[in-house]
Amino acid sequence: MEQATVNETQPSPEGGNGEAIRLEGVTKRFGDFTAVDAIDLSIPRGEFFSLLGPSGCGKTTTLRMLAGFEVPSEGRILLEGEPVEDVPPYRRNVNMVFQSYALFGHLDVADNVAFGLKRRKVPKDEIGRRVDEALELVSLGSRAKSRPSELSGGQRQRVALARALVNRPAVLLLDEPLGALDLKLRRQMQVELKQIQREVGITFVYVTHDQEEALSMSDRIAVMSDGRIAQCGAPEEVYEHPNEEFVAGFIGISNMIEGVVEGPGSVKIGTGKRIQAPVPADCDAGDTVQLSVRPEKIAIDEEIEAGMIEMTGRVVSRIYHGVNTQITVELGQGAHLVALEQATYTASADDRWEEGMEVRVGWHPENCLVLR
Amino acid sequence: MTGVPPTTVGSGPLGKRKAKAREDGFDRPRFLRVYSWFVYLYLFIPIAVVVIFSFNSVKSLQSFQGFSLQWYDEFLSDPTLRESLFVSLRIALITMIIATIIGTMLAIGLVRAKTRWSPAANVLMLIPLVTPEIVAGISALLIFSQLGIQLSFWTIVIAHITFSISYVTVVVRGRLASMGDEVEQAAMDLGATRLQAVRLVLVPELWPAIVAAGLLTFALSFDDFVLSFFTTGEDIQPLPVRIWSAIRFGVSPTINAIGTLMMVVSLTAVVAAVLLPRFFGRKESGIKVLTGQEE
Amino acid sequence: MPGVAGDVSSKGFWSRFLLPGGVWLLLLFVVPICLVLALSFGYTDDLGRAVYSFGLENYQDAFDPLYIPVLLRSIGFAVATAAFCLLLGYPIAYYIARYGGRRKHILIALLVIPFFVNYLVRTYAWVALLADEGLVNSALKDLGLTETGIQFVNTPYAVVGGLVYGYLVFMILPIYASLERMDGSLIEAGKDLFGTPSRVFMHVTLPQTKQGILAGCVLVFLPAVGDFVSAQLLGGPDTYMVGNLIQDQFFAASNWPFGSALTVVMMLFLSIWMLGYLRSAAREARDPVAAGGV
Amino acid sequence: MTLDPRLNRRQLLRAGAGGALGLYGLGALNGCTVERPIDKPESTAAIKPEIDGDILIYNWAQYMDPDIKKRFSEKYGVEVNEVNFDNLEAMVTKLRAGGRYDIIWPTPEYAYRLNQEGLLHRFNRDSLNNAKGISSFYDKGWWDPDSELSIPYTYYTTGIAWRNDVVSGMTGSWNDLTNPDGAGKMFILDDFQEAIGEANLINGWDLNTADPNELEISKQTLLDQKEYARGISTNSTANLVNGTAVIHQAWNGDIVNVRNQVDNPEDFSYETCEEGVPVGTDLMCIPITARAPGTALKFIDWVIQPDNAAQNVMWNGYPQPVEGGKEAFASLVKDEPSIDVKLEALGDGGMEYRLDDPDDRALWNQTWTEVKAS
Repeated sequence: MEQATVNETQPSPEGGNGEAIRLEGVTKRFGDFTAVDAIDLSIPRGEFFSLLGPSGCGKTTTLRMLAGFEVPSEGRILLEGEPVEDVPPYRRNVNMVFQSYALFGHLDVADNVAFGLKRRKVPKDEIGRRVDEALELVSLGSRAKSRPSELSGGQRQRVALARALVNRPAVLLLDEPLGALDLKLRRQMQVELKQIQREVGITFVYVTHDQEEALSMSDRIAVMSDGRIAQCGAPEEVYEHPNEEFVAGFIGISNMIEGVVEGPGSVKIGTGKRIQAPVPADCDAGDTVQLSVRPEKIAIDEEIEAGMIEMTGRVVSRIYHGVNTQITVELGQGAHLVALEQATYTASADDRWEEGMEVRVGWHPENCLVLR
Repeated sequence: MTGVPPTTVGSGPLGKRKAKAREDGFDRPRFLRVYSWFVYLYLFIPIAVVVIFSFNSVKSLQSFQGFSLQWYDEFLSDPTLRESLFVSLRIALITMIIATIIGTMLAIGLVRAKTRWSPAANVLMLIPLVTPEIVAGISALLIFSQLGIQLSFWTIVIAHITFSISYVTVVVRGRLASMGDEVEQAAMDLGATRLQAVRLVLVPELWPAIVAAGLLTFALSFDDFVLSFFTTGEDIQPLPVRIWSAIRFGVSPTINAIGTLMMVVSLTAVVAAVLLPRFFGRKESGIKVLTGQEE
Repeated sequence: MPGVAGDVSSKGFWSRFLLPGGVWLLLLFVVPICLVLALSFGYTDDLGRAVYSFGLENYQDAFDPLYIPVLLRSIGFAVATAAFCLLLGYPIAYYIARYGGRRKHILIALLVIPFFVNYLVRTYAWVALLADEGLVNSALKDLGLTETGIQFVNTPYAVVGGLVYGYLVFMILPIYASLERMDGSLIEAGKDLFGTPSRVFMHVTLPQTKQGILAGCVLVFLPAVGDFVSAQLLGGPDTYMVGNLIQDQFFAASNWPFGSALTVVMMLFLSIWMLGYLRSAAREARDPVAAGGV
Repeated sequence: MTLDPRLNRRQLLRAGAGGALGLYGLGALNGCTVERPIDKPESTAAIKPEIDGDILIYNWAQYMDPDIKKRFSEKYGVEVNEVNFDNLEAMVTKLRAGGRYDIIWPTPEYAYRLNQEGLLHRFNRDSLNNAKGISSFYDKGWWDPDSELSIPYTYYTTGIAWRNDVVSGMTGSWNDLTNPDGAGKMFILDDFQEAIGEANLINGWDLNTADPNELEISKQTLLDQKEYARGISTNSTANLVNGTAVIHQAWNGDIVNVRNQVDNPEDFSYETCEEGVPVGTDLMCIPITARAPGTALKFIDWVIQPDNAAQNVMWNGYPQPVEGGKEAFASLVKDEPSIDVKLEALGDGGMEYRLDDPDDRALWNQTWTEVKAS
């Protein structure tokens, strides 16, 4: 929690002009179960903000509280500086893109998009103009008269987006909007979504459990776990400097090696080897810690450079991914390391190591994180 | 049924149809098809008898002597029988409208409201479906007598509505449960109040199920005998009650004409239940709604 | 929690939808059934009018050795009806679900159509067909299969036949729905696991459609127990069912309190099945057909 | 899913709680009758045949030629609507439940009961144009000592109908019901009075005996007959026509209808029995709750007008004890005289069902229920 609040004070990379959303000690309980546990959060205007976490971590509940579908048990929600806990969803200047899209099957695409404007009693000709604009924005101008059931998954997703954006909300909430799409379409939509967000400049709050999606699209990410925010920061920061084991483990594959702090800058791991590592100041000798090294930071055999920490082990498996190969090395006594070896212009990633081979592995000390 | 990959079929005569599975044991399309044909035959022979003999030129159910419309003529020229037909239609229509409204609301409440009483309401709603009709008829007769309400057209309607609400609720609830609540939330998110969300989105989304449930109710009410029998009073009796009185003391082929006409009315309702949703631009058919297997 | 007018999940708003139906069913279904219960302790006065009271005489009469066989007979007929419906209905539901292809909906509609011909008229048509000098016997005689004709009507078989005909659709639809929901690949997987089709059927298909079968059986059994039309029109001297007994008490013998007591006894017999059904229906709340929708 | 998937006992109990509360309230009902008393008009003056509105008649099904109603409507410009009952007790039930009918068709016994309850209008027969044609048998009957409550509609005997091409050795006794030729193809009327009455006659009791010992023996007689029976049914016409029955306890009007419907009418015989011939009458009465008693009386007069009576007899096959009706029936049955009813020959008080005491009636009903249920 502490780290999260500290991170809040950092300016957004996009340099927003004020605060779109502020959560203060927001808690949501369902009976005995606490879904969201006293979170604080501040999201500047124009930011693409992601709530990332496994299912059940409270990210969707948080989003629903922003939309007004749930009332916080405690705490305050400020939207553009105004408290909105008591404001019903239909009077909040936020719009949501639902995971299921929740399109209205009895209306055609244009009427779906016009729904919000009609509720707000926008003049008829303006509705027409804005609907056309919104459909152009999501490249669906030609499908205005189609029924949602006649559209593909990706197209439905765009209609849902247009339907929300056409109202020019202060904040757009997206609840795993790409979850139902296949991988290729998903990648494509990620790019488009990001592009659209830049174009319209609206604050996006994006809920996802897909770390890759969050990393590639967001300006900032809040990683949630068990109803609290574990870490909040820019993608690079969260990826490169996870502040706890959960974050390191959840974002990307991470090697975790258990060890005991021997003294400043030195950790003894299970195999008995002492390793040089950036032990945080607040760790004392004797503390149990996890050493985290990203697979792509691990070098094997001839790739090892001077200054690396070196160990030996045996290749136990080799999984070919095309662009790279995932190699698992057993260091002994059940400690495993996963390394990703890129294919290069000279060699395929696959043919350099065989299972059972003795290899050396190594990494630069600064690529190793010590997590409690 | 999906996921049954086409495999080769041994026998040739199945040619016309795309047979999709191996023929062996119980799971043998040809055996099943013959069996099914017999069941269909069993179901339709009495219907055929009713229809054919309604055109018989003599008063016999044993031999068909020639084509004639005299039984229809006799039915239509008897003003009280004709009136009975209209009474049956009116009862069915009013039952359909009121039961559909109440039943749909109940379905919405059961799925959306989470109060202490919803499990109780849930049980309450299901009981009429498993109560023999004679019990419902008797209890309706008792309550009307007790309240000093004269048995009439309206007592029949009330009894029919009581029984029909559950059918509507079950059909609509199935559709509603498969829909999830995100659609109304989306409507509210877009600025619709709760009532607007119900009126502008929820009801239109449920419309095929509502239409199907309503027409089903219409057909059930139109054909109902037991409830009408117990609750009919001084007003003109609905047709099935007239049929019962007639059947117990010898019968004239007019019954066949009446039966045929009633079938036409009920079938119209059912066919409408199947086809109407298409006019609302839905892909799912009413049959799918009725048998509860859309999406 | 703050009282929030706009909370979408607010109980008050949706609860209001429960009100009309709940009140209606309470006042016009539950209260009347309580009246039946109350009257079952009553008696008939000198003018033949039913009077509420607190006597157990009607129950003593209802449990008279004379009436127990009537109740058992009704249950026997109803069980036989459910069994025949299952026997007739399962294969056809299976056929349509698995091999119906694009004609599925037409085939199902064809099954439902006879159900929409008035029950009385349908039953009466059976009388005409099966009478000693009816169409079926004439045909049999013409074919030389029988000399004197076969007595179909006024037998227990005819009553059960009429009931089967009346309620078959209630069996087919839930079974069809459960087969429809079943993943066809399970059968393929079953073929790998169990080999013979009959074993696949026993181990895969049947368990998967258990809910549908149960729902169908209950939905046929319950109305069949209370039926009085089939026994009246197709029955003989020894097919008197509890429905006839009750109906006679109300409209022929004018003994409403005794009729009410018989109704209560019948409902008690049926309540086990009803409760079982309600439990499974609540479990299958998402599935309208298993819950009784046609 | 928003629905609680489990239905536990507590929820069921809660569902039942409302019912339990209601039950508690029902304790207050103790001693109340189910039906509310009917609002009876103050005036009990005799009514007059004059058009005073549309009428609703409450009749047996298919018992009156629709053409007679239609021509009445056309002539007087009022509607004649009809509803049907399928037994008299049901009619009384509906009447007590407040049903407002203008004409009903009770038997003398029911007319007597209804009059005891004060439920029938009085009228003067002399005010009718066609009352003089009524058979003298219906003057001052026991049920209507001043001939001011009822007009007879039809009369009929109860006897045995049989197929003379199948059954031989009929003796003219009620014991013919157990003629071995008809075993398994015999029907008893589904009417507690006709059935018990026939058994009483066989045993030599009074037709209307209410002696429990005698009824017990009659019950045994009926149970013995049941061994021969194919069914218990009032649908004698159809049962005989479609060959299901070869011996049928029947009303004489039904045999007329049978003979009209078959190709071989000469094969169908009818006999009345030496132990006693129950004679029934369906009367026309005007309930006190009638909305248009004047029109009702006018319509009754219309029904017994000779030409209409004749037409109606030809239509429903039952004799009417009025001028025109008697002659028409005689012509219908001229080749089977046993079907005709000689009212005058029956003498005073003939064989009529009459159970005045409700307890006797209940005993008969109980006996019949036991016969059917065994």
